[in-house]
This record gives sequence, C-alpha cells and structure tokens, in this order.
Amino acid sequence: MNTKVTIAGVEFQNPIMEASGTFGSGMEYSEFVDLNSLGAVVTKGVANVPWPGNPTPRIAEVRSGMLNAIGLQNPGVEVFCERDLKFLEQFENTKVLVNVCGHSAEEYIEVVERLANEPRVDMLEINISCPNVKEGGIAFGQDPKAVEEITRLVKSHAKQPIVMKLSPNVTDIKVMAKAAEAGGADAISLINTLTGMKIDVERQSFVLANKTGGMSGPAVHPIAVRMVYECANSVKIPIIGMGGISTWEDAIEMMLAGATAVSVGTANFYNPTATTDILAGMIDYLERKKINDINSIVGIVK
Amino acid sequence: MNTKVTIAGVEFQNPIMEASGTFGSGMEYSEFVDLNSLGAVVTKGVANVPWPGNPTPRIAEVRSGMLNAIGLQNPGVEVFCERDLKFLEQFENTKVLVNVCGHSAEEYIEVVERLANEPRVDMLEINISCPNVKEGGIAFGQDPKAVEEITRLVKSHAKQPIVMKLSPNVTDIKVMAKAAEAGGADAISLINTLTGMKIDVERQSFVLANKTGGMSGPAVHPIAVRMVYECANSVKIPIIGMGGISTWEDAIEMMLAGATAVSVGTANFYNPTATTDILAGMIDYLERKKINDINSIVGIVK
Amino acid sequence: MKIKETATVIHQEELASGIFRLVLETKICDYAVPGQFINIFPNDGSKLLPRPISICEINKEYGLMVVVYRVAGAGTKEFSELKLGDRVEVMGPLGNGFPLEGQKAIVVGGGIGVPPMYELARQLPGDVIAVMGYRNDDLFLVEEFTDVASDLIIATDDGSVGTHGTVVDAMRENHLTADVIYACGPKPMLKAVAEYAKEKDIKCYVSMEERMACGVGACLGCVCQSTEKDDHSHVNNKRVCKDGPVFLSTEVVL
Amino acid sequence: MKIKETATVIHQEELASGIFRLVLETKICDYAVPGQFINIFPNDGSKLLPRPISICEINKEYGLMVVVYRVAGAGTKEFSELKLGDRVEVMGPLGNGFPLEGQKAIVVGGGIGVPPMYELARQLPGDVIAVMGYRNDDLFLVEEFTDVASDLIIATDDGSVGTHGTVVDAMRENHLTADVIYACGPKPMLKAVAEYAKEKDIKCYVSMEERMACGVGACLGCVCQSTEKDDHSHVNNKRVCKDGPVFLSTEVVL
Ligand SMILES: Cc1cc2nc3c(=O)[nH]c(=O)nc-3n(C[C@H](O)[C@H](O)[C@H](O)COP(=O)(O)OP(=O)(O)OC[C@H]3O[C@@H](n4cnc5c(N)ncnc54)[C@H](O)[C@@H]3O)c2cc1C
Ligand SMILES: Cc1cc2nc3c(=O)[nH]c(=O)nc-3n(C[C@H](O)[C@H](O)[C@H](O)COP(=O)(O)OP(=O)(O)OC[C@H]3O[C@@H](n4cnc5c(N)ncnc54)[C@H](O)[C@@H]3O)c2cc1C
Ligand SMILES: Cc1cc2nc3c(=O)[nH]c(=O)nc-3n(C[C@H](O)[C@H](O)[C@H](O)COP(=O)(O)O)c2cc1C
Ligand SMILES: Cc1cc2nc3c(=O)[nH]c(=O)nc-3n(C[C@H](O)[C@H](O)[C@H](O)COP(=O)(O)O)c2cc1C
Ligand code: FES
Ligand code: FES
Repeated sequence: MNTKVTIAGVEFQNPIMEASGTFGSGMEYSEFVDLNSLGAVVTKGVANVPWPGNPTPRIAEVRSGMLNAIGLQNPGVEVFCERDLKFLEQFENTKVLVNVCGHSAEEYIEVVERLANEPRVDMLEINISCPNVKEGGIAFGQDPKAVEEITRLVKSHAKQPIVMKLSPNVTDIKVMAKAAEAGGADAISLINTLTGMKIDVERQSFVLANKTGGMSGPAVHPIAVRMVYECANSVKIPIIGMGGISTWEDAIEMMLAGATAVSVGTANFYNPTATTDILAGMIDYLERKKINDINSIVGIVK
Repeated sequence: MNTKVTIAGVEFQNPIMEASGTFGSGMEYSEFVDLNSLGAVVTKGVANVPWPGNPTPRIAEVRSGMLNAIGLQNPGVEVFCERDLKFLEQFENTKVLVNVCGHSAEEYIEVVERLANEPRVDMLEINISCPNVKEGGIAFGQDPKAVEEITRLVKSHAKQPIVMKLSPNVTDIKVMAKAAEAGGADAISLINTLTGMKIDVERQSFVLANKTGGMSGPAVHPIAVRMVYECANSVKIPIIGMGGISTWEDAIEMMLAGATAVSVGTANFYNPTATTDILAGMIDYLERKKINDINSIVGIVK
Repeated sequence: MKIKETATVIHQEELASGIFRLVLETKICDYAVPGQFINIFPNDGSKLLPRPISICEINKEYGLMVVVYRVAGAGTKEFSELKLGDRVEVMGPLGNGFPLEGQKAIVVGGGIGVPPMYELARQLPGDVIAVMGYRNDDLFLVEEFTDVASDLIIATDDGSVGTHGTVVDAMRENHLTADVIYACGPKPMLKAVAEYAKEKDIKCYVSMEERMACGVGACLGCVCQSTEKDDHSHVNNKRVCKDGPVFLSTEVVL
Repeated sequence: MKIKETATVIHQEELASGIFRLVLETKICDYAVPGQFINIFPNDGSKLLPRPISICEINKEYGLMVVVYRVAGAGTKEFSELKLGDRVEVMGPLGNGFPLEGQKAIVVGGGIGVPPMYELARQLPGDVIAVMGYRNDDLFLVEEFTDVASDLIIATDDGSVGTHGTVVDAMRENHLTADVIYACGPKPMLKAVAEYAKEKDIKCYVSMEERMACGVGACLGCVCQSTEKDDHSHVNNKRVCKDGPVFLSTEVVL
C-alpha cells in the first residue's frame, strides 16, 4: 500500500505531521514517538530574535478543547538552527517544516533568508494566523490583499517551498486560500486556532492573562473540515489539514474533505502517541477498504 | 434580589430565554418547564409562507456539540399567529420574541408587518445569520453594508423593538454589531451557529444531506463569549448572549462578558429543564456573592 | 406524561453478538406503551445527544423497563459497559405507540427492529403471528416471541435458520394474512412490508427512524416525508419523534 | 523514562474534607523520585487536559504510587469517584524532583503542598524537620510525617492547632535553621519561605505550579519567570513541567 504523499515536490513517507507549537521540535516527544516514523515534524513558530511570549496563565481548558495564548515564545532563528535543526538531523525519513512568525514583513523575510541554506529545512510554513500576538500574525491573515502580498514577498525570498497557514477567524476562507494561491504559495495549511475567551466566574476575571486565546482540539474539528473542504474546491494547490484531529477517523475525514496531509496538534497533549496511533488506524482503514494508494481518497467526498 | 433586566424598554422578569429553533414555540417543552418562569420564549424562525426546510439527515453529533441543517422549516406566519402566538397568550409573565427569517428584504418585511399588531409579540429577533438556507439568512449577516440596510429597512416597518441576530462566521463581529447599531437596531443577539461539516468515513459521504450544518453547543461557547465581549465593548445597544450555554457558570460568564440577557439552545436537548436549572444556579451565585441586582454584573470583566 | 430522570441499571446481558439487553429501573414505565421509545443519554460529557431506543418490555409491577440495542457507535458502546447499580440519564416515554387493533395481527421485525415488537405482541388483544428477520443464526428474543405469539416465523439473510431471505419472503412463503400488520426495521424492509400489506389490503403500521436532537418535537430535526401536509409545519413533513415513530404505512413516503 | 499508561485504582479514601488519597498501580513508580509529578487524565471525553498531581509516596516493591489531592474542579471531582479496580490514564514521572541534600533539612508544605513533602521526607538522607500549614484542624498526613520527621511543626490559619499563622510564622517561632529548605505550597508562602531562607542564608528549593497542557516541555504553556535567561527559549522563562517544578528559590521570580 502506498502511504506516500507529495506536496510541492517534497515527498512525505506518510501524510501525518504534528501541528506547529504542540510538539516543540520533537525533542520532548521523542521519548514517546519515533520521529522517524512521521511524515514530517512541524516546528514551533520561530522569529528573527527570541520572543518572550505572553504572561501566564497561558492555558485554559474548554469543553472538548483548549485555549492557548503562548504568544509565540521562541528562542529566535539562530538558536533554533543550532539546536533544533541539529537535533532533527538524525531523523532522515522525516521531513522538516519550519513554522515562521514575525511582526512585520521584514521579520518574516529575515527568518526565511536565514533558513534558506539549511539543508534540514524541507518546507516553510508561514504563520499569518496567530491570534495571540498584537502585531503581525493574524492581522496579515484576515485581509486577502495582505495575504497575497506577504505570500508573494516571502515566496520571492524563500529557497524552500512555502505553505501559508491560514486563520479560521474569517468570513470566507476560500478568499484567503485564493489570495495565497495568487501570491504564489506552494500549499496552504489550515486551520490555525479560533479566537476564544474564558472567564472565571468566581474570580470574575479572565482565565488567560492575555484575555483571549486560540481554541484548538476536537471542538473545532467540524469547522476545520468544512474549511478544508471549501478550500479544496477553490484552489489547485495542496492542503495540509488540521484542527482537532485526535482519531484516525478525524484524519481520514480531513483527507476525504480534500487535505493531502494532516497535522495533529492538541491531541498530542492527552495522547503523546497520537500521531503514530492515528497513522496505524488509517492504514487499517485503507486495508479494510482495499484502497492501495492513500492519495486516492483525497477530496473524493464532494 | 433583582433579576429583572430591561432591553429596549421591554422588561424581562429574568435574563433567561431559550434560543430560537431549539424550543419550538415552547409547547413541546411545557411538559418540563413552566414557561411562565422564563424571561422570554424565543420562537423558531418564521417566514411569510411555509418553508419545507432541508432533506434529512438534518442532525449530526460532534464532540461537545452538534450540527443542524433544519433549513428553517416553518408553517408560515399565518399559522404561527393563529396557533403559536395563541398558545403563548396564557404565559403572562413571560415575554415573547419572534424570530423572523426570509429570503429577501421583502419577505422579512412581510412577516414584520403581519406581526405588527399582534399584542403577544414583545420583540422581533431578525435572523440574518442562518447558515442553512441558500439565499437570505447568512448572506445578509456577513456584509456590514447589508446588515445596516436590512436593519434600517426592518426597523422602519416594525412596530416592536428589533434585535438583530448576528452570525459568528465573520472576520470581525464588532463591525457587524456596529452596522446593526447604525441601522437602528434596538439590540443584538449572538451567536448564531458556526458553519461546520461532518463526513462519515465508512460511507464516504456527508452525514448531513445539506453537506454543511450549523454548529452549536458547549464546543462553541468560548467563541461566543469572546464575541459577546468584543461587541459589548463596541456598541451601546444591549446584547442577548448565546452559544453553548449549558450551566449557570456559562450564563454568568456570558453576562460578565457583557450580555444583558442570555439564551439557552442546544442544552435543552439533553436537559429539558436547562433554562430553569440555569436560572436557579445564577440566583444561588448572586446570593452567595451578595449581589443584589443582576444588572450589576453585566460587562464588569474588562 | 414525559419524564427525564436518572435510571438505575438492574441487569445487562449480551443476547447475541453486539446485541445487548438492558434492564432499567425507571418511572417511565408507568406511562409507556408498546412502540414508544426512550432517549438514553451517554454519561460522557462530549456526547450530548440522546440515543433513541425503543421499548422492548415494560414491567409496571416492578417499575422496570427493558431495552434491547445493538452497539452501533460510541454511545451504545458506552451503554454496553453499564453494570448493575450504575446510573444513566433517560427521558421518555417518547412518541406514539402502536394502536392495539385486530383479531389477528402480524408483527414483523427486522434486525434491531425485532425488540420493539415484543411488548406489542404481549399487549395485542388478538392472535399474533410473529415474523422476525435476522442476518444469520445469531438469533435473539426467540424464546420470548415463542411464548407470546401463536406462531413464530424466522427469516435469515444467509438462510441458516428459517426462510432464506427477507421477512417479506417469509410472509409470502407462508401466505400470511391478518387484520393488521405492525412492522419495525430498516426502511427497505418497511417499504416491502407496506407493499405486501397493500397487495393483500391489510392495514399496516410502520415504525420509522431518523436522526434526532430533542426527541419531543421541538427542533424539527427528525422529520420524514408525509403524503399529506402535516398539521405542525404544513409542509409534508412529519416529526418521527412526536408525530411518530409509528405511522400508517400510507401516511409516509417510504 | 516517561510512561503513558492506564493505571489501576487500588484504593481511595478521603483524608480530610475534600482531600483524597488515591493509590494507583502504575509502572511510573519504577522511575519516580520525590518532587516529581504525574499527569492524571479525566475519563470524560470533554475534559482533555491533564491534571498535574505531585507524587506523595512511592512503593517500588508493590509497584504502587500514592497521590493526595484536593477536589478543586470537575477533573479532581471525577477522580474522587474512582473506586478499587477502576482504570485511569496517567503519564509520568514528569519534571525534576528535589535534589536530596544536607545533614539537616526543613521540609515545608502548605495546604495541598503538604503531600509532595512526604516522599521527600522519607528519602532525605539527613535529619528532617517538617513544617506543615493547614487552614484549620482538618489535618491530613500528620501520622505519616510524625513517623518520618524528627520534628513535626504545625501551623493553622485559624490557630486551632499549633502556631496560629503561616508556616513561616511557625519557622520563626521555633527559630528553625538547617542546611537546606524544601517548600511546596501557594506562591505567597513560597515567597515568604524563600525570604526566610535568604535571611538565614539557607539554600532553598521551591516547587512551582502553573497551568499545563503537554507536561513535557513542548507547548511552552507552563512557564514561570526566571531570574536568568533560560536555556530553552533564552527569554527568562523556565518551563515548570520540564525545567521544574523544583527550582532553587534564587532561580525564579516569586
Ligand atoms: C425511534 C427510534 C428507535 C430506535 N430503537 C432502537 C432500538 O430499540 N435498538 C437499537 O439498537 N437501536 C435503535 N435505534 C437506533 C439507535 O438510536 C442508534 O443505533 C443509536 O442512536 C446509535 O448511537 P451510537 O452513539 O452508538 O452511534 P453514533 O453513530 O456514534 O451516534 C452518533 C449520533 O447519531 C445518532 N444515530 C446514529 N445512528 C442512528 C440511527 N440509526 N437512528 C437514529 N439516530 C442515530 C445517535 O443517536 C447520535 O446522536 C432507534 C432509533 C430511533 C430513531
Ligand atoms: C506540578 C503540579 C503539581 C500539583 N500537585 C498537586 C497535588 O499534589 N495535589 C493537588 O491537589 N493539586 C496539585 N496540583 C494542582 C492540580 O493540578 C489542580 O488542582 C487540578 O489540575 C485541578 O483540576 P480540576 O479539573 O479539578 O479543576 P478545573 O479548574 O476544572 O481544571 C481546569 C483546568 O485547569 C487546570 N488547573 C486548575 N487548577 C490548577 C492548578 N492549581 N495548577 C495547575 N493547573 C490547574 C487543570 O489541570 C485543568 O486543565 C498540582 C499542580 C501542578 C502544576
Ligand atoms: C499550545 C499551542 C501552540 C501553538 N503554536 C503555534 C505556532 O507556533 N505556530 C502556528 O502556526 N500554530 C500554532 N498553533 C496552532 C496549531 O498548530 C494548530 O493549527 C491548531 O492547534 C489546530 O490544531 P489542533 O486542534 O490539532 O491543535 C499552536 C497550538 C497550540 C495548541
Ligand atoms: C436545531 C436548531 C435550530 C435552530 N433554528 C434557529 C432559527 O430558526 N433561527 C435562529 O435565529 N437561530 C436558530 N438556531 C440557532 C440558535 O438559536 C442559537 O443561536 C445557536 O444554537 C447557539 O446557541 P446554543 O449553542 O445554546 O444552541 C437553531 C439552532 C439549533 C441547534
Ligand atoms: S428530534 Fe426534535 S423534532 Fe424530533
Ligand atoms: S505544560 Fe507544556 S511546556 Fe510545560
């Protein structure tokens, strides 16, 4: 059976990645998961310089999901290259997607250029959809003109293929997908988190120091499936689908809706072997259904 | 202790309503709940003529929520007045909000005019946010200009105060709230359902005949709280908050975020006494916190 | 009168592969009639919607109600793990039951449509012929029907027991006639039974199934198409939960 | 080595009002040291995140681990209903434990910070003085500390037992000194203990608390402010779950 999928010329041994920010650079979860068995590791968002992130509490639980307001804490691209990319060198079968964040176009470009000659970087995921930072992030991702522009700019500086990561906090995701495509994106990934809020009724104050946070987990899955479906039927570039995937059924659902590959995020937090468990379940499903090539289920539900 | 709240001059004995479409006109739940103890009954969306709604399946379960694609099946405003409004006459302590739907401005106006002289109608909730009908509904609710226009038009024909019901499927809910306010809305209510999708992986087809459905239930609550908060800090007109309220904590959270009243929808399906249970819990909370007037918690978390 | 309450599990056993018999202590049985159903709610907080399950047996004396269900997904899986003394939320009785008619009745059940016919067969005033369809020889409730029906005819898809084929094949084979037919099972079976009834000019009641949310007629989720304009929405849609689940076969589009 | 597995409940009892002692059979105990914690996962599918709970007692011989927790919300409420034989998902051991140091140590626990000091007191090589703070006379683990500490000093907020006041009031009252202090409890208490230690020039370890998601250092949810740039993100943030929960009192901003 073939489980290989190809996105922008990069071949993945299988369509399972973990979602940026939920897995570090893989180091912490390597005690539970053989990173070499994943399609790709998608690293935590990295900026040109270290970012301290938001004050705590940064985490809140909601029903069938969670809110986070990490605020893209990261050590900056230098340390990232020296430590995280170096660590990832040993996992030869697995591709590496580096998630890139910035407050401004210049900052994105600085990171992209620094990564240009790093052989371990197979693809760049450009995060224009983080709801937890004041400038940059989601501001880029909610206006189609800005999406197209930043895509074009990043693309012109990038050596590796670029995946634009879209925000679900928009009226029409198809418009954003088309803007990314028009700007020259090699692929899109969605969804990033939905902006939510939790108030502690006893303390009469916000649970998160940042007031709002990004919602993820199974609660957002139906919205993610809908958006992946809408995009798959609007653009020709491939889609990496994510949002609440925690079982193999969720992953298959996302592929049937039109995703070529899928990322697993929040599920890692309650099941550290979620990625490999999901992959095993998908393979069982394909065998049971006598499907020889995983690519043949992509987007077949119309 | 005062539990009375006032919206657009209409006084409600308490801030608990049930959400349109989840309670019929109250008849079916009157075996479980004394309708006379609610702040208001909000009726299922009614159009100028009977609507058959969508094909089945219309219901799908998702984690901590559900999808529905009823498609606004309703008997038309004539039957509604003769049967449902008549039934509601006996509950004198409870206000009646009639939820109005239409495919076009003309259809909304026809309903609003038919209801103008019905004494049992205390307020109109104008549904410009239903994701389950092809024309009308959400199309009005996703464009600020359209929101303002339809609000102005309905307001000019309405005898009762109007509440504009907003869609959460937008980039910036504040813009929609301001548009409704500019159009002359007496209040806004939010959120309607978030558009979602579920695919049956065994049958490789959509679970809902309509493909997409509106997501409701606890899963959407953090998004609803965030949006109510954003609107409360953007407009001066009062807000009826809803979306996933199933416990008294959820209701208090919504009021702390800025809602003057709250609606309970999906929770009725798994707890037919959800409305009165929630009211009892809220009163306990206020007593425990020695709060004499429920109005004093509205929007105090900033 | 409808009740929502926490019922206590008195007994549970697996009757056939994946088919469970659950005995609940619940006041619902005081008001229940055959053909009605109850909503059972998963305890797991992520599964909100009711699982509608037909009433299989009512024991008013002891306040007990029996349901028989197939493990179809996560909710029924959870139910199958309930043990003596466990507690589970239930609501009912819901819908309208079968009118009890006729000197001679045929009760027809297919698959998981078998159980609701049992209490009906017990309560019918006249002679009862039971026609039950199963996939294979993994039968259930056979003794029960043997006790209450004057005749029990079995059909299996694989021919391992009784007639090789459907319940309608079995009815034809046995040239069955009666004053009234009651049927519960998958839609194609209901359609075939309704056609048989029409041919033989027998009155026929069918029990329908649809995805539900409220279970009480409020949400309009569970409609089936009716041949005439319905009283509620005036649009040829009947609510399975409130106007049904039992309908005259001529009332609904099968 | 960290493990995620399904543990079996061996015993549960309520030690004081709302304070439960849960004994689990889990392989985690093979690798655990005092001061580490485990993640316990609710069985309810709508509650996804782990509940971090400190290890109170390790019994490697029988493969048992004891945790003591307070019912604080829905997750711990669910745990409090676990009975012998029930199964629950756990992950651990997580974080770094207390370094075992000194000829004479003071172990300080406040409220639900009391339990983690027990296994520490058992394993410390030198003399141990235990100083435990409670709200009122609803004490717990007193016998246990009496057995393992050379002295047990109690402080209560309402003065019903021991010193009327905080653990630090009790430490001052008894003019306590030692080579090292270990403390777990609410942040204001940790701050006061750290100040006492500084005054007396005693090395001091504190165990910190923060909202967590992954528990393994991946999500950056649980950071506390560190006095120096941290090794991981280079931004004065240490991860409680991975770099802690035990820190030198001088390493972190209290
Ligand atoms: C009036 C009525 C009576 C029924 N009586 C019985 C009975 O006596 N025994 C029995 O085994 N089954 C019966 N069913 C079917 C039973 O309701 C479903 O098998 C059950 O709800 C599946 O739940 P699940 O969580 O295991 O499956 P899932 O697929 O996980 O359920 C997901 C959602 O879909 C709904 N759903 C799934 N299948 C059906 C279905 N076939 N009909 C309606 N809703 C469904 C569930 O209620 C739930 O809301 C009846 C259905 C209806 C409408
Ligand atoms: C390292 C560490 C060790 C701990 N050891 C113990 C212990 O030994 N005994 C004990 O009783 N408690 C301990 N706690 C606190 C315990 O984790 C919380 O009381 C518990 O998670 C509350 O869960 P809940 O579902 O009952 O509350 P809820 O408020 O419903 O929980 C909602 C969410 O918030 C998180 N949360 C709530 N309170 C806290 C808190 N104080 N700290 C961290 N997360 C929290 C929960 O984990 C959950 O994700 C420890 C916390 C940490 C960080
Ligand atoms: C704690 C946390 C941190 C995240 N950090 C990032 C990030 O740095 N960059 C990014 O593009 N997305 C980030 N995300 C979003 C996820 O990559 C993913 O898009 C989202 O969580 C939805 O998937 P899930 O429901 O499977 O978690 C983060 C999510 C979580 C929960
Ligand atoms: C079955 C169903 C039918 C609904 N019908 C309507 C409707 O007719 N008009 C309307 O404005 N909203 C309708 N809604 C939306 C609800 O009124 C409410 O805005 C939404 O469900 C969020 O609240 P909840 O999470 O408490 O259900 C419907 C929702 C459901 C679940
Ligand atoms: S399930 Fe709501 S009307 Fe039938
Ligand atoms: S909880 Fe994720 S880093 Fe600590």
